[in-house]
Amino acid sequence: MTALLDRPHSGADVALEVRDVTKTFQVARSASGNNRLRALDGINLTVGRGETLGLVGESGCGKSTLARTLMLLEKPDSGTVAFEGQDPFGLKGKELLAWRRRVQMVFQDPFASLNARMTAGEIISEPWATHRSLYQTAREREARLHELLQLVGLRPSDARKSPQEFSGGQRQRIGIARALALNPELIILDEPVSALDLSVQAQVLNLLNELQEKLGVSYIFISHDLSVVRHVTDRVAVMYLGRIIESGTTEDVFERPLHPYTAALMSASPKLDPAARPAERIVLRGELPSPLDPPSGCRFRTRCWKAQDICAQQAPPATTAAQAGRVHLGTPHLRAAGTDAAPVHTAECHFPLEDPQKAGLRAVAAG
Amino acid sequence: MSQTTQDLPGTGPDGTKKTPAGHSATEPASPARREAKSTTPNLFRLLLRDKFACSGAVVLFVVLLTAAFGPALMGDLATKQNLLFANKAPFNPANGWEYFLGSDSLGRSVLGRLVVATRTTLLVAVPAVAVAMLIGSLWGVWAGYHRGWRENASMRIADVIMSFPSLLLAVVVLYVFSPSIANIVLILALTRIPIYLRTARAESAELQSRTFVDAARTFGARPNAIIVRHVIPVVTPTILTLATLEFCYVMLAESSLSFLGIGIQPPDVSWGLLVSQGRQYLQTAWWLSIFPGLAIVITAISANLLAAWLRIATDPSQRWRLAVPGRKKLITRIPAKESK
Amino acid sequence: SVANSGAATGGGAAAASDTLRVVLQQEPPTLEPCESNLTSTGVVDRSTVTEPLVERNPSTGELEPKLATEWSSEDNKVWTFKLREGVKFHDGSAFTAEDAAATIDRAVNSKLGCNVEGYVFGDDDLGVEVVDDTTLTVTAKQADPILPLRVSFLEVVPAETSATEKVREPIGTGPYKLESWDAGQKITLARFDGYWGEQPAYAKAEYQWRSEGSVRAAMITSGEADIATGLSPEDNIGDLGVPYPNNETVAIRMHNNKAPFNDIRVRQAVNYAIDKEGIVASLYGGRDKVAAQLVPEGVVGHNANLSPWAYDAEKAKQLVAEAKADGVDTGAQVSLVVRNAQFPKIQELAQVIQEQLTQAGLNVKLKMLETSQQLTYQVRPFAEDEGDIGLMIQHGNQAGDAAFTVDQYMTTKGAQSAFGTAELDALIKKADAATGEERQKAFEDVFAYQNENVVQFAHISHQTGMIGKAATVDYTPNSSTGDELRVAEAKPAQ
Amino acid sequence: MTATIEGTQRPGEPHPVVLRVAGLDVDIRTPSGEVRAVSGAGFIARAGQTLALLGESGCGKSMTAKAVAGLLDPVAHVSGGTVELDGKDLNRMSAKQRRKVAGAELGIVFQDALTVLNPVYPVGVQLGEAFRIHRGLSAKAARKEAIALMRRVGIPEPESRVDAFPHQFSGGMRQRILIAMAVALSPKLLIADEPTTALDVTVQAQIMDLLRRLRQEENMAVVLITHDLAVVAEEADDVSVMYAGTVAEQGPVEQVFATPRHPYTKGLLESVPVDAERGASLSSIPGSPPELKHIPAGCVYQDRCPLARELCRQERPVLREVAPGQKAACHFSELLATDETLEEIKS
Amino acid sequence: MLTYLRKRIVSSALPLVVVIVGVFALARLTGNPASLYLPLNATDQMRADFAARNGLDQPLLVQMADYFGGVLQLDFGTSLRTGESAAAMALRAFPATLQLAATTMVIAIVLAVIVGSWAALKPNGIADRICSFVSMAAASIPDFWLAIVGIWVFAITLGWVPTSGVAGAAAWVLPIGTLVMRPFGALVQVVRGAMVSALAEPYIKLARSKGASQSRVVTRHALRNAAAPALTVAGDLTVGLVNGAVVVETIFGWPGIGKLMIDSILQRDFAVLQACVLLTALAIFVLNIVIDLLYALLDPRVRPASAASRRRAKASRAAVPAQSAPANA
Ligand SMILES: Nc1ncnc2c1ncn2[C@@H]1O[C@H](COP(=O)(O)OP(=O)(O)OP(=O)(O)O)[C@@H](O)[C@H]1O
Ligand SMILES: Nc1ncnc2c1ncn2[C@@H]1O[C@H](COP(=O)(O)OP(=O)(O)OP(=O)(O)O)[C@@H](O)[C@H]1O
Ligand SMILES: [Mg+2]
Ligand SMILES: [Mg+2]
Repeated sequence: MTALLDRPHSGADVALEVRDVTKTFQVARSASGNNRLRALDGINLTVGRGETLGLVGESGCGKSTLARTLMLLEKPDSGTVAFEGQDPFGLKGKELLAWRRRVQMVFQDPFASLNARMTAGEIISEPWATHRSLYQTAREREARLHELLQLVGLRPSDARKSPQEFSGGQRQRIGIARALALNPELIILDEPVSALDLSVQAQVLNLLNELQEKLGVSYIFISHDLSVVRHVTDRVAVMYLGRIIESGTTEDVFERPLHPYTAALMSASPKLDPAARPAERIVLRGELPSPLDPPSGCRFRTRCWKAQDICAQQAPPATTAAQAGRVHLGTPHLRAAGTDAAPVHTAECHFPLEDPQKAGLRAVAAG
Repeated sequence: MSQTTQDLPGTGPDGTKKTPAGHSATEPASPARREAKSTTPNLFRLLLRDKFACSGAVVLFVVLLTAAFGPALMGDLATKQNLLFANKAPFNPANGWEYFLGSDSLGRSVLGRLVVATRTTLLVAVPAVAVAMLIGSLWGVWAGYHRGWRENASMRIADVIMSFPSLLLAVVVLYVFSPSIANIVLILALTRIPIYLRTARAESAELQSRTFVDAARTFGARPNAIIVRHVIPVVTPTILTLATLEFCYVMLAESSLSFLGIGIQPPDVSWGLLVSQGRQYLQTAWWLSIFPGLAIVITAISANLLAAWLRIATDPSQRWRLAVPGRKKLITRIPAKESK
Repeated sequence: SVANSGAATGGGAAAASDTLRVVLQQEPPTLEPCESNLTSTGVVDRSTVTEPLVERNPSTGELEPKLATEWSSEDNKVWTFKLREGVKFHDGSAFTAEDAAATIDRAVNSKLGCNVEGYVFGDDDLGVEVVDDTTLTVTAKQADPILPLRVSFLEVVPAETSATEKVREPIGTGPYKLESWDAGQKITLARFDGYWGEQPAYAKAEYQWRSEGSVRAAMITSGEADIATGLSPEDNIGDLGVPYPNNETVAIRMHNNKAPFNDIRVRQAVNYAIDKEGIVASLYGGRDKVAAQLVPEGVVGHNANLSPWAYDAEKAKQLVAEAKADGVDTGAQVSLVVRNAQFPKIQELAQVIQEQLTQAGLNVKLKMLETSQQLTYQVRPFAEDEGDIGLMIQHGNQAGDAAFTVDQYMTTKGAQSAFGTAELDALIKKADAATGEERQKAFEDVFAYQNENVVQFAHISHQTGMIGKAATVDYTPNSSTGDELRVAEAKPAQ
Repeated sequence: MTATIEGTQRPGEPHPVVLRVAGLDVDIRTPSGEVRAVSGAGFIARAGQTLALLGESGCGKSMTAKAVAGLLDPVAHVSGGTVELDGKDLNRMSAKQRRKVAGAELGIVFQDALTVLNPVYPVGVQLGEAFRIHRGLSAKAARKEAIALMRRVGIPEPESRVDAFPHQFSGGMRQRILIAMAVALSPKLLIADEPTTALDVTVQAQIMDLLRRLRQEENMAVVLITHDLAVVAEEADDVSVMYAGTVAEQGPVEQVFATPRHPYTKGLLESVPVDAERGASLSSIPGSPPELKHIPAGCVYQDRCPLARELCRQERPVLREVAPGQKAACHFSELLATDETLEEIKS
Repeated sequence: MLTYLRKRIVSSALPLVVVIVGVFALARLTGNPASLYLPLNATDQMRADFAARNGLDQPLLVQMADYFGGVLQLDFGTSLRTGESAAAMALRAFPATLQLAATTMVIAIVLAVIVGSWAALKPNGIADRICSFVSMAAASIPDFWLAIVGIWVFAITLGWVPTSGVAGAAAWVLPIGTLVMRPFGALVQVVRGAMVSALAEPYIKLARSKGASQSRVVTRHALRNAAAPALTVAGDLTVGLVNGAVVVETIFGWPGIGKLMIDSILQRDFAVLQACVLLTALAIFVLNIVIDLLYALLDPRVRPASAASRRRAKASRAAVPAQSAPANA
């Protein structure tokens, strides 16, 4: 099986590289007698420095598992992870601690990820209890705490409050402040805004954006809210049943999806603006198949309207947009930045979709 | 960009037109508001509000004082025998205050003995509970946090202790060592460890899968640090509640050992021993066993009342129960007006 | 039985009158006849299920014929027993001299480890010879004037009884035979139709056991039992309690290998310091008798002339002070070793004595122990303690002869004797060999001597036992009731 | 209360009023005293139409829903107002009468689909329970009904899955089961509290589809609670925007979204990330809602409102008709009837 | 489930052996039984004979090997005290204890469920306070005292029941009445706690939304979910009873294993003690497995392998730490 090509918009500055990572869980035996759940199945990812990579996909497709694996909370069965050339799974002691400092995570659930019995200040300064060398004196820590609170839009007096006294959005900010406490270079954000309502969501997204601009942090941004993903990410990877089935620049993926699943996803996303709503919505039939017994060949074939016999027999190869007969358009602002090594738009599908614009042209021509 | 920082201090949304109320939503401005700001209400105040828990606390406090100072004040009274003044009934002012609760079969003051016994009882029950609690819960927390073989081995050890006859242990300790308070404490502590071990393990195993523990792991915090910071504070209220039930159990176990003749031995005296000794006079001198029995029951109920309260008071999702309905309304009643 | 207790709970008096229901303190471990000197076994066995050749009358102290009709000896060494004819065992077989001989061999000469062997007989074996079916001779190694008395402890079993294993359910010749034993619940005896003597009044005897005195008493008051043993005054039995002198004597046995008891004045002081009258009056309701020696009246050798030590706290203090002045470390700790629950109110008694000895200027520590531990202090080799030892003993002379007391408690090497003197040993030896009046006199001297010159003991009291007895039963307890409850003597009240 | 809604019956109209809530107050007990979580809320829901309750997290949407259904936690209680279902005031009913209504005339889908099902009973038993309670069916008959229901909400192979336990279903399936349970007896009113928040878009689309179908088939009135503006825009006929326990604005969806007349609604609409603005900073409403303990006198939105004046600090605005069919609780709603953003209006 | 059972049995067998070895060794620490079984003035020869006859002259390890050799052939030794087979004595006493324990627990559980649920309906209300008082008092009265007062009042004064013994149903009343107090008291607390949290669970509201009546909500929906913690505590309490209700058995002359065990301990009757402990440990072992099975029966989610995912689900929804798991005794 050919690996899905994936590289950041600027080939030189690779922060994180994930190759063929597979993770299985032992679970209760299913009807078919299988008890190994493949949550991740050969994941390939690259994140560039200062880049935001979006990760979207149906619930249960393995997004959080990937995030947890990258944070060393789960041990992959196979595959490699390299952050700035270093394999964290081989690290020990001091080196591991140093690595931990550089990669941090904001958890999916702002309620569960904060200990209700600690104050906000304690939560945010907790990492320093482990990384003692970072700020030696209590005064330094105090100063940094205030700085962090300010950075995420809380006030110094909030440090004494406990999580229950904050609204969901404020809690999420505490989580972000905690992740920032160690000045990391990569932050994995697992659905950082899904628990938040619109106005708070806007606050958090703005904050993230600002931090990236100021500090050059890289993000992996996991979400199922497509409008948000579209808003914040540079590139997007679409996951389905433990595999990345499509990846490319945000604009490519959103505007010109190659994979039918991506197209369905885009089409299902509700739109505020009636004009933006697709005339005909693709509603997928059926549920996500059980990851314990994934379909043979293409995983999506059970719900795909384009499926044919070959889909059941062969796993689809990775297809680039060019191979699919697409004109590569690239992203305007990247072109402006003068990079020529533009990221590749690929998908795993036997029958990649046509370019909607071309299809539109053809329709016009036919009409 | 300016949008992002709008609610940072100093860059209020209304720029120049900064009014106290508009200053912020989170920072209360008026003094009255500031006072109410602390949303984790003072525990002591909450305690005063619950009449039952409060009286429980008072009783326990009195018991503690008695244990601390009683023996010094009434030690002699408790041992002074007077065979001619045996088994005098209580509540007879003619006998003097020393014999207000009557006298025992050797003419000693029941009051004095009860007071002196308080210390022994607490010296047995408190350390036994404390030792079992500390060992059992730390062990359980550790086992539950690490899971795997450590958990399994610990649970099997708990099984062993649970199915071991504690009476044999009592006899062994009494035989190999000597009957002393310390040894009784040892037996009672040892045999009660599994109770805490199991409870702490279950909670800890549940906690270690929580996201905030994962978060701590991502900073590289060591397991012991996580246990201290995240697991123990959450497990503590449950363990404390359990400990009060155990406190009652231990007092009873001690009295059962006395009954079987392998517990506290005279001339030491504990409530349990007093009940046990007094039982043969039940028909002739009821006060000998009733008063110490009452002491046990009242202390146990008090400890339980306090524990029940503590459990609620330390649980953010239950704390509202301590509010007396309709006591105080924090509802702003402003007549709405239609305006143009 | 169910019917009985059912009826009993209803009325109380309407107990079925053909069954005598007895409630004991504990279940007999076995009914092995060769262990019937153990109270818990003997109380059921002796003279009820099994019978000895000779039996001592607890009231008169005289030996009376049982399975032997006559006995005699020329030299106190070889004793000839004439056996009763027409006696049948419960299994129908006839009782012969073979059985009697086998019984003695089994209990005294075997490796069975019978309790009577050590208790009643010394280390030496007995020669046994069957002369004919009804004649038996027993030969002692040395002259033994009380051999028939010793033989009265041997309950006769058939010759076929195993000599290598103890039996739980014996076959005897007694008026009752074992009908059933619901282990843990009750033992039922049934009248033995083939009994050689007078048929007992009750067709059945049923034994249960409860360790709490108040429960045993309650069973009498509620009509669930007819006789309850081992009661104490606090058990609230009221009029149904029948007291009786029970041969038990309570005393403190002092060791003399350490200070302060190594000084006789201190041991005397202990005797003065204990207010025996007070104890008897307030703790034991005045029923016990203040003791001056280890055996009560009625035991051969009891010295009626000895009077108890007076209670004189001043004198006690003074004696201690004197000893102290002479360099005796009277402040050294003394352990007052007491067996838990050995007899009613032992805890109270121990605390009173501790208090009174403390008043006299001694440093007494109370040590309440369970049986097995206490035995390490009671029997040689004695357990060592951090200080000197005063052991509370309760001694019962079931045999009615002082020899059984003094050999154990007063000789220099006696199993339960802390110390002795050569003179006393000599006196004892002489008394053991004596007979008749002379024997009585010799033991009297022994007791007098110990009180004056040895002072190993501080005697407290001769105890009184109490049984509970339903009004429907006619039974009079005697000094041996606690050890052998002869249910055959009980009759329904008129 | 003046803040009631007339909700006049338009004769001959196919959408009669099913639910009429007026002046609803809900108080919560806290250790420091009672606070008001919902204050004078009022709205109406019509048969065959969807009313959306919109508002940010913690503004009292679920509380209102539970108060209407009579299922408040013991910590909270209704302290005023009327809830009329088909003309009958639910708050005046005895507990027994209310139980008759519950399930049969009023169905509710709770917010947390993942935990709300009883973990120890098969879904079939739970689905059939309403039939057993209200129709007295036998266990067997109820099971049949459960299978039919499962089929109706699109659960494949209902015969084999009827005996499965909740944990054996995915989130989307559980949500469907909950909806099935709520509509089992074809109630007149269905309250759906954030039925899709936990789900991804493809499943969300399926669920919305299902709700729409059920509403049309049964001519049910649906109260849809959500904080997703896009969902409201797509699914609802009318919308009630809530803020800090009060209704800030209400009216037909298109009208409200096109011309919001309350600064809060306007602020919300402005903070939606719109595709075109990628990478740029989003507009957001600064600050956070007032704590329930410290609800200010005057307008509840004053602390965050760019338009707040002295009047707003002293008088609480009532909900009033600001345009035909559209109501808002703002002293200055007239200022908002323009295309400018709030920032522009303010300056 | 079967694999799980098998694993559980294997992993619990070792503790069983440890218990027996421990009892074996500890019992021998309590001194030589000879002085209890031989006359006080027994000679050294008699003592040596006694030791040889009972194998007490061997080194401890040899004794232990002998013992386990015997156990493998189902020979558990003979009692020093009665000369009977130790196994027979233990087996005879055990049913009496089991009957007592089972009846007591059934009554305690039924009562506690009723009282505890009632108290949980209005936490901190009057009923709750009364229940908490009553249950705590019940749990803290010394049992022997209660037993003696019970005899005094009900057997002697009122004459309703026999004082003691095992004859007839009426004889069960007092021992069970005495024994039931502590489990009842402890269980009320647990059931109440579990019911309070179960009644606060969202599925209760779901049931109410279907129009379920209060009694249906309590009995059908809350109780079964509240059962698990109560089951744990009930298990621990049963273990206590199985290990012998010594005091009650002693007072009421109940021929159970507790009395047998304490007698064997005090009488240094090692073989019987070991047989008793083996039996009770075995029973406790079975009890634990039964409880595990009951968990699975009560809660379909409890399958060994799915435990992990359940925890995840629970953790992810908990906004506040789940403090509801009530304490036990
Ligand atoms: N510890 C675990 N044990 C067993 N299965 C697990 C475990 N963790 C995750 N899984 C399974 O792995 C799959 C992927 O789960 P994951 O949480 O990564 O999904 P997700 O994409 O993050 O979903 P969501 O959008 O709901 O957060 C799921 O089927 C889940 O049930
Ligand atoms: N048990 C409770 N104790 C105290 N306050 C509560 C409790 N339940 C709810 N509240 C408060 O009541 C207010 C309204 O809550 P409600 O659940 O109705 O909000 P919501 O609008 O449904 O929010 P969400 O969108 O997050 O579901 C909130 O401020 C909340 O903090
Ligand atoms: Mg996830
Ligand atoms: Mg809600």
